[in-house]
Amino acid sequence: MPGVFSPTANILTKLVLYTLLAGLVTLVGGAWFFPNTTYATRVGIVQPQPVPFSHEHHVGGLGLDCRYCHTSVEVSANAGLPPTHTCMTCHSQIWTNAELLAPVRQSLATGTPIRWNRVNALPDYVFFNHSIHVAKGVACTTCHGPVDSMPLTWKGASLRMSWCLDCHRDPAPNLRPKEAVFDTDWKRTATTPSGEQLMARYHIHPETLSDCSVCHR
Amino acid sequence: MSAMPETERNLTRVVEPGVTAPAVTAHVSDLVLERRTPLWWWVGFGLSFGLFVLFLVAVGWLFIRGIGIWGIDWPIAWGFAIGNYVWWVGMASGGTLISALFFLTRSEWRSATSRIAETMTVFCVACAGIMPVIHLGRWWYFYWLFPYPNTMVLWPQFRSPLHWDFVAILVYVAGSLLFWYVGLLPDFATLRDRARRRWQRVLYGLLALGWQGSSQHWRQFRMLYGLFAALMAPLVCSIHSIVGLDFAGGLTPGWHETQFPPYFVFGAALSGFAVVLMLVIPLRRALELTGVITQRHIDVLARLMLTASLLLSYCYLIEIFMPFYRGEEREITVAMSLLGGYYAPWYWAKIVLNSIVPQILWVRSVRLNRPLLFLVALGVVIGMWIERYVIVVGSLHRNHSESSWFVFIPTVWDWATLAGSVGLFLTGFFLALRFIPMVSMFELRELLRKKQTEGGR
Amino acid sequence: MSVQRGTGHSLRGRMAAFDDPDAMLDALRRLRRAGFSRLEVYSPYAVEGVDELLDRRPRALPLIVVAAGLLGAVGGFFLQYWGMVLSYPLNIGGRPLNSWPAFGPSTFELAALAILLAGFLAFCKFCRLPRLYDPIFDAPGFELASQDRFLIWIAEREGRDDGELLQRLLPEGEGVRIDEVPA
Amino acid sequence: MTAREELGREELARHIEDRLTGKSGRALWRSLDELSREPSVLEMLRAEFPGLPDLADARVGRRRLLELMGASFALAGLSGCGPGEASETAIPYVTMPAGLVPGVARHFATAVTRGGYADGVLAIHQMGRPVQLEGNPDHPASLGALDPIVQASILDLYDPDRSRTVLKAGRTASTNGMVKALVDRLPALAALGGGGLRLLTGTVTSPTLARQIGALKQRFPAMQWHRWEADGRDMVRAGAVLAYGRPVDTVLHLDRAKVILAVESDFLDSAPGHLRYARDFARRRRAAEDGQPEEMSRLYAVESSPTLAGARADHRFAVRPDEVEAVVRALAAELGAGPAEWRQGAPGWLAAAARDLSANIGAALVHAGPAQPPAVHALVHAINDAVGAPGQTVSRIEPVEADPVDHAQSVGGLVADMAAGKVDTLLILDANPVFTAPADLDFAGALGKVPLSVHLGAAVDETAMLCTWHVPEAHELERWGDARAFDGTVTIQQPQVRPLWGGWSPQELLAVLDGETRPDGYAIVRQSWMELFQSKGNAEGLWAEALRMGVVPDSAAPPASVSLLPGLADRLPPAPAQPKGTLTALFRPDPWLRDGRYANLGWLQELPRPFTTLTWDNALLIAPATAQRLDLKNEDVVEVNTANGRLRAPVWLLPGHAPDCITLPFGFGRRIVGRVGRDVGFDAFRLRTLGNPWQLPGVELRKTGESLRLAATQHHQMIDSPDVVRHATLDEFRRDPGFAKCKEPEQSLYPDYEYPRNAWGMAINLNACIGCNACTAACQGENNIAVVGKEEVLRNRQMHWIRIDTWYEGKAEAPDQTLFQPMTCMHCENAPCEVVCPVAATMHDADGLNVMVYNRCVGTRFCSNNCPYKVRRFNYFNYSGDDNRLSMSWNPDVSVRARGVMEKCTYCIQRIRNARIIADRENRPIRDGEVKTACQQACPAEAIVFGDLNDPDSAVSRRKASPLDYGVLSELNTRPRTTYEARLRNPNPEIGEV
Repeated sequence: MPGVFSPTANILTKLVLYTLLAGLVTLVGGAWFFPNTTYATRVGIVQPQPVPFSHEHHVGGLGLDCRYCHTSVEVSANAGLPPTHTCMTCHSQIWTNAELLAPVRQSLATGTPIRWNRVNALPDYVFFNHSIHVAKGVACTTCHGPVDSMPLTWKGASLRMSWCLDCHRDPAPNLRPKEAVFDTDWKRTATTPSGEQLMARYHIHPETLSDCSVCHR
Repeated sequence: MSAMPETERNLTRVVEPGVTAPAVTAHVSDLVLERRTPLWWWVGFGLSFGLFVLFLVAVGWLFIRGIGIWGIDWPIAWGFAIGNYVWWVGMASGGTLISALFFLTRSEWRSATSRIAETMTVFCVACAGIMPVIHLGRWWYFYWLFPYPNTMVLWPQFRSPLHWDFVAILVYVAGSLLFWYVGLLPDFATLRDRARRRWQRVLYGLLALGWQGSSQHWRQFRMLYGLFAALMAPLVCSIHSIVGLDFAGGLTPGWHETQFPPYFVFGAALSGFAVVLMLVIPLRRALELTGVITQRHIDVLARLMLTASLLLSYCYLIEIFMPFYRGEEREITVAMSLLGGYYAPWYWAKIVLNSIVPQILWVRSVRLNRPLLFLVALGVVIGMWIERYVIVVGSLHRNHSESSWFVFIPTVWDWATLAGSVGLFLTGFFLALRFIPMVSMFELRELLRKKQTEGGR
Repeated sequence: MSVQRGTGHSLRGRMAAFDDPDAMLDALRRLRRAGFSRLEVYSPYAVEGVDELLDRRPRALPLIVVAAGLLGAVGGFFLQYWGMVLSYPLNIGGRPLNSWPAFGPSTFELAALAILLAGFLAFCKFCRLPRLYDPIFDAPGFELASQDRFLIWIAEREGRDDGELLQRLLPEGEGVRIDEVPA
Repeated sequence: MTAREELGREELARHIEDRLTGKSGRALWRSLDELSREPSVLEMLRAEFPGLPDLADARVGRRRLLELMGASFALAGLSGCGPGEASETAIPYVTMPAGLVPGVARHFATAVTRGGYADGVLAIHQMGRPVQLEGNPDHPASLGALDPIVQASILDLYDPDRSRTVLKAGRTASTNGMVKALVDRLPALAALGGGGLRLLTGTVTSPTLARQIGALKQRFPAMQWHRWEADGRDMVRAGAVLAYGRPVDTVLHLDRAKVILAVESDFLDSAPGHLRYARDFARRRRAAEDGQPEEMSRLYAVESSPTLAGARADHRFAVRPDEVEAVVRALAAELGAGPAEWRQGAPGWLAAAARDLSANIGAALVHAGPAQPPAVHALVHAINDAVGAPGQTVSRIEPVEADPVDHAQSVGGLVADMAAGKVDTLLILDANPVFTAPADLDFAGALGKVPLSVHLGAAVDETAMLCTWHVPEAHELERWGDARAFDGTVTIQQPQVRPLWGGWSPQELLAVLDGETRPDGYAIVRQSWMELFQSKGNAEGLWAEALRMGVVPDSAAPPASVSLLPGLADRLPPAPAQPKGTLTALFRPDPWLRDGRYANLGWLQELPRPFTTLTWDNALLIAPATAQRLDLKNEDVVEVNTANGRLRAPVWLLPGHAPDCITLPFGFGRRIVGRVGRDVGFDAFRLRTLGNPWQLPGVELRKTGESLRLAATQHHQMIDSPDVVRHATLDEFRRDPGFAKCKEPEQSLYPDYEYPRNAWGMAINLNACIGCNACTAACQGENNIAVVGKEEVLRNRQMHWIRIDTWYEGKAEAPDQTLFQPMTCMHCENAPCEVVCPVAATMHDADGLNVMVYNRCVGTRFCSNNCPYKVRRFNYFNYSGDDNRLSMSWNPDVSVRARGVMEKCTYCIQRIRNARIIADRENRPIRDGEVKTACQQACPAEAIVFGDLNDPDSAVSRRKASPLDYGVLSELNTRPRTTYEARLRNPNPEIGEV
């Protein structure tokens, strides 16, 4: 009685085994790398907005301070989104008839807020506080990226827990004098205090910063 | 080989006279390959499958609603599921102990029963493995117990006895499956070579992986099987020790006992032997294996059960003795509540079923009385479930915080999950009966050869 | 039949089948004495003495398994050490970061896992499994090797016709049957 | 309206509810906004609130709502979606409200009333809406603390079952129609001088309301103002009248009292000012550990039904109701305030107690509860006079209640007139007499004879359904108003949020009788006060200051100079006698539901009642010995047979209850109520009559053979091991100050962790704790703790993070002592829970907190099993999601826990973190007292102190330095951060242990 399988069975077996192995490797590798892709993190991906607001123009060009619109960033967990009113302080004077700004005017006229599409978002169980970061010399651009050169806003960082922890464990490289946190053009110079000096000056203790309770409660 | 000879009263023979290797091979493989599926199988499978469906319903509802459908409460946050888990994993030990431990001791009686026992182990472990997962409040995150790199940079908490347990059950599942499968390879080859239907040849051909039975194969096989056996024996002890540590690692009075690791090993062995006995007694008739699974086998299993029962009884004694010896007030409270409290009926039931009733096995005629033996084993299996139930629930209900003292009242879903898990086991086992040779044919050939040479001398 | 069913090595030779392991061992001994070296035995169970006669000793598997066990233990411990001490040190219940006694059980289990997996893989490797097709399966009567027959395969020796020699060494009627293995 | 419209509306309503309720986290605020722009919803809003000034105003309302909600979206703008999602929107304000900083909590002072009396509160606003109430430290009745009922009023505000629309004969109707109906009636009423016009209210302390009614009386001289407060103080008032000839209020000064005798007194439970009393009392009780044991007060209690004061008493005497008066008479006689023959048959301890009182002239006081008959109150006044209490430990003030009358007489008269057809127009303001009025009056029957009845109520209740019109009442947190506290201090109530469902204030509805069709509550209240303020100068400034402070300065009631009328002994009504062989039923308000008005508040339904720990049910309370005599056990259902009728009630054995009497708590058994309060308990009002409002003799019980499962939260209350809750007498303490200390394991295999920055810890003083459950309620509100319902409590799955363990020492029939012990997470340094978690969902942080990370929890529950204190709670079901409370009522600073997650006390980590961030921003350490946990904040007795153990001067460190300090179960080497100060008793050495 001849054997059950023909010689191709061996090739098939190998094929199946190697495919399974390759699939496994791909899966594991994919699971490893996928979270770091921009597709997953949305870093650098522009969100469509009802009004094509350009930070590049307002911040980079006109030199508006971040706090002009994001008023509560120094005192609150939330940086705050500008009310329509804030837009209209200028745009009742300039570009008063621009087609682009129609939704803003409409918002003021009808009292309906503008609905922006969110760019930076955290899950519900993460409690982030802007004010403390700003107070300790973490600049806007450190997390939000080069906002002054964003014609339309995109996400500046992955906002992953691992990304948060990188800085919470070793804040020094990301610190700057807190006078400069809103300066989008800031560059480290020879006279700039080092990150370690800033940590001492601002009483930053990384050994307490990776506690779960810092962000979760 | 339907007329397998049998000598009812002989307790020394592991093989009845007149049984030959070819006959065993033919009979065992014909059971799988040729026999028409008997009626008892359909009936048994049907009932089992019904219970299995019950399991699916219970677990489905559990997944939809949450574990609140069970009776667990505060302070008794563990209930049936953990008890069931310990119970199943305990019974699973039977197969491993018989296959691995008694392989190492070269016990002759092991050969004919090892396959039944191992198959039982595999499905018991499956039932056991499911329990801790479904008992999680958020079972869909069970994979967080795996140490894998993640964007949260988080790891499991390796100090937790539960994590030890998780690792242990994982390894035990892998070990039981591999041990079982490796042992099946030569038999699958036999089936492949004996099968006449194409699907059978393909199926068993695939399962046999191309086993040739060459001396090279046999050499590696014996080496690996020996190694596995040498590993599985401590592994089975380790898993039950770790299960014991699940409790002993806690502060809860009644759990915080240094004797728990061996206690759980003995308990596991007792239930393991009992369930093997429960399977062997009917199966040797149903599968007409009386020639190779003899009264000797049953006697040995009964003696093992008695031994394990004695070991466990010692632990029971210590369990009550230690609190009073140490004078620890809260431990005494638990002990007293076991002896005379809300769970006392359960406690005494376990004592009767696990410690007292098995003592009749001292009597030879009882060991020869298979129906009675079956009942004793059934009692032990039930008693062992009760033991775990009492450990889990009885201790928690008299914990350190008197103001939280409360009782556990199981719901219909608790019972459904328990009954359903029996269905899961039986469904798997019945399917195995149909597709897997229930006696290790190559081992019997070896055994018969050994008997032959011994007889020849 | 000269067409091989596609594997690299040739199995051309003869297959001697025995009903009895002792006869097979006997024959094997004779064959060895007669100078046959390329021999293989196929049997329904491991027959004591064959390995000695074929002069084979398994050594690699235990070594691999021991190495795997050590590796599993060290790797397992390090995994726990990494997670609890190096990667994300947390104060868990006031216990030290390196709670090595608590890492013990998992270390043992992971070593066992490594042994299990490495052992099985090495076994497959040494047995060249899975190997669903092998020309030997086509050998006449080979299917009985997994049941109750004991086979000795005797490789055809280059440029020699051993037919007669074999007939002498393994006389039929002693429960021996000799078949040509083609290819 | 056609049936189809009705259906459509129901569907819409369901749609809205689906969208708004059951949502958790931030998603739900977004829904509200989305809803507010759906045309169908707008349409419905318009239909629902036809009374809104006009459609444009409706839009203004919507915009205002949006503005309030908008802040929450700003928060959402910074957080929100996970990876790969971009569907969420961020919605800013159109115009930012002045002073609002999104994400920063703001506090606004106002007051919430209970039985008419104000408790000053601070409403904590998050994102433009109030999310929590705390006591106003500047308010004399609160001093920063709050009781559970007032705390729960925030839940009341967001109760989705509140009345949302005007009803006419129980069917939706327009506000305009209601206003028109009233206004149209005015000329006819005016013609009669107000004859036939009747007003029914509860206890009114609001000066504005009093002013309005006064003005109305001038316009309608024949109008009558009736009062009915089911849980009222008629007896107290009558007692004062009996003693002094006119009503006066009594204010206690427990801080000055060395010896106190409480006659079933509610001064710790619910009396107006009880929060302040608790603080004063507790300070005196903590004297010993502050090194002044001689300052510790001594409390005697004589009572039939247990009270918190009784539980805290050094000598507690459970006596039958008829004996109470005898005891008080005998006491009066001992102290020379009554004839000597009253001494006959007095118990032996009485003379000793009397000697104690008279030895402390000027530092003694006696207080009787509102259920005691007028004679007892009058005698208590006489005794207080005799022990020199006036001006020292008690002060008499002019009544706080506006125009005090006897409520029973008042409502009796009203019903008689109604039945006689003399009532033409009846306004019922914030009262539910159909449910609460004495059963023998048949208020409902009489109401049918009133041609025009208008009911103003926060919910559709029994009265609303029987009145011609029902008007939704604006919540106290939604409206302008004013109210007075126990000492008369006025708080001007300012709205914290626009009325969620429209709604009228009583002031506004009354103004309709002045012919105003669009009354403005703000103007009405302001008018009351501007006159006064103008007389003091800078009126606007004073107005603003009064609002900011939450009290109107110098508004306390003036002292009343009264003296005992002679011949009291002769004027006393005869003492009651108990018929032999029968029981006396005592009617007492449920401690949380009071007269039933809070029946729809899940927090209160599930808050364990003191002593019984019962939730979701009332029960017939009975002494164990009496129950044994009657062969009754817990949960037996009995039939209560009285001369006034019968009802069926489950039995609960209450240690310390007086024999031969039963307590029937009322406030349960509401028939028309929201979803939470439906089918809960039995209605004891059905047996309560005008003549016997508090006790009814001649009651018989008959076993029915049935039983009803009752959801208690503590099933084992007898102390078995004395370790957990430690106590001693003052003398024992003097002999051995360290009696509470126990040997703790000192050696450890492991090196210690160090907590260099802060080491948070808590000290709970058992000498201060009065067992009032305020901490439990505060924690529930602060930490978004779910309500689970009776079925789940029956399975012991309640979620409270802090519980009050109640212990009885001695015999169950007559416990020697009742001890309360708040139990919450001990934040053990060697936490057993943490080690067993396989996913590190619970661990220590750098400050030594035992932290729980909900989003990491997989739900093995091993931590709970391994917690020796059993303070961890598990979400067996999706409790938060199943809760129908409005989503915006959750505290946005705290995660709402999902199904399958363990939770527990976090020491209010959100408050610690907030303080940490503020301190870090300012580069300074957190100051002592800067972080107050919610339980600490609410505790009226200052029993709970929280702070930094690293700071030796912190309040908590000083507490822990007390020799009384001990750790519960610390022999397990858990090293709890929460420790307790052992309880001391100060018994009178002349009185042997009873």
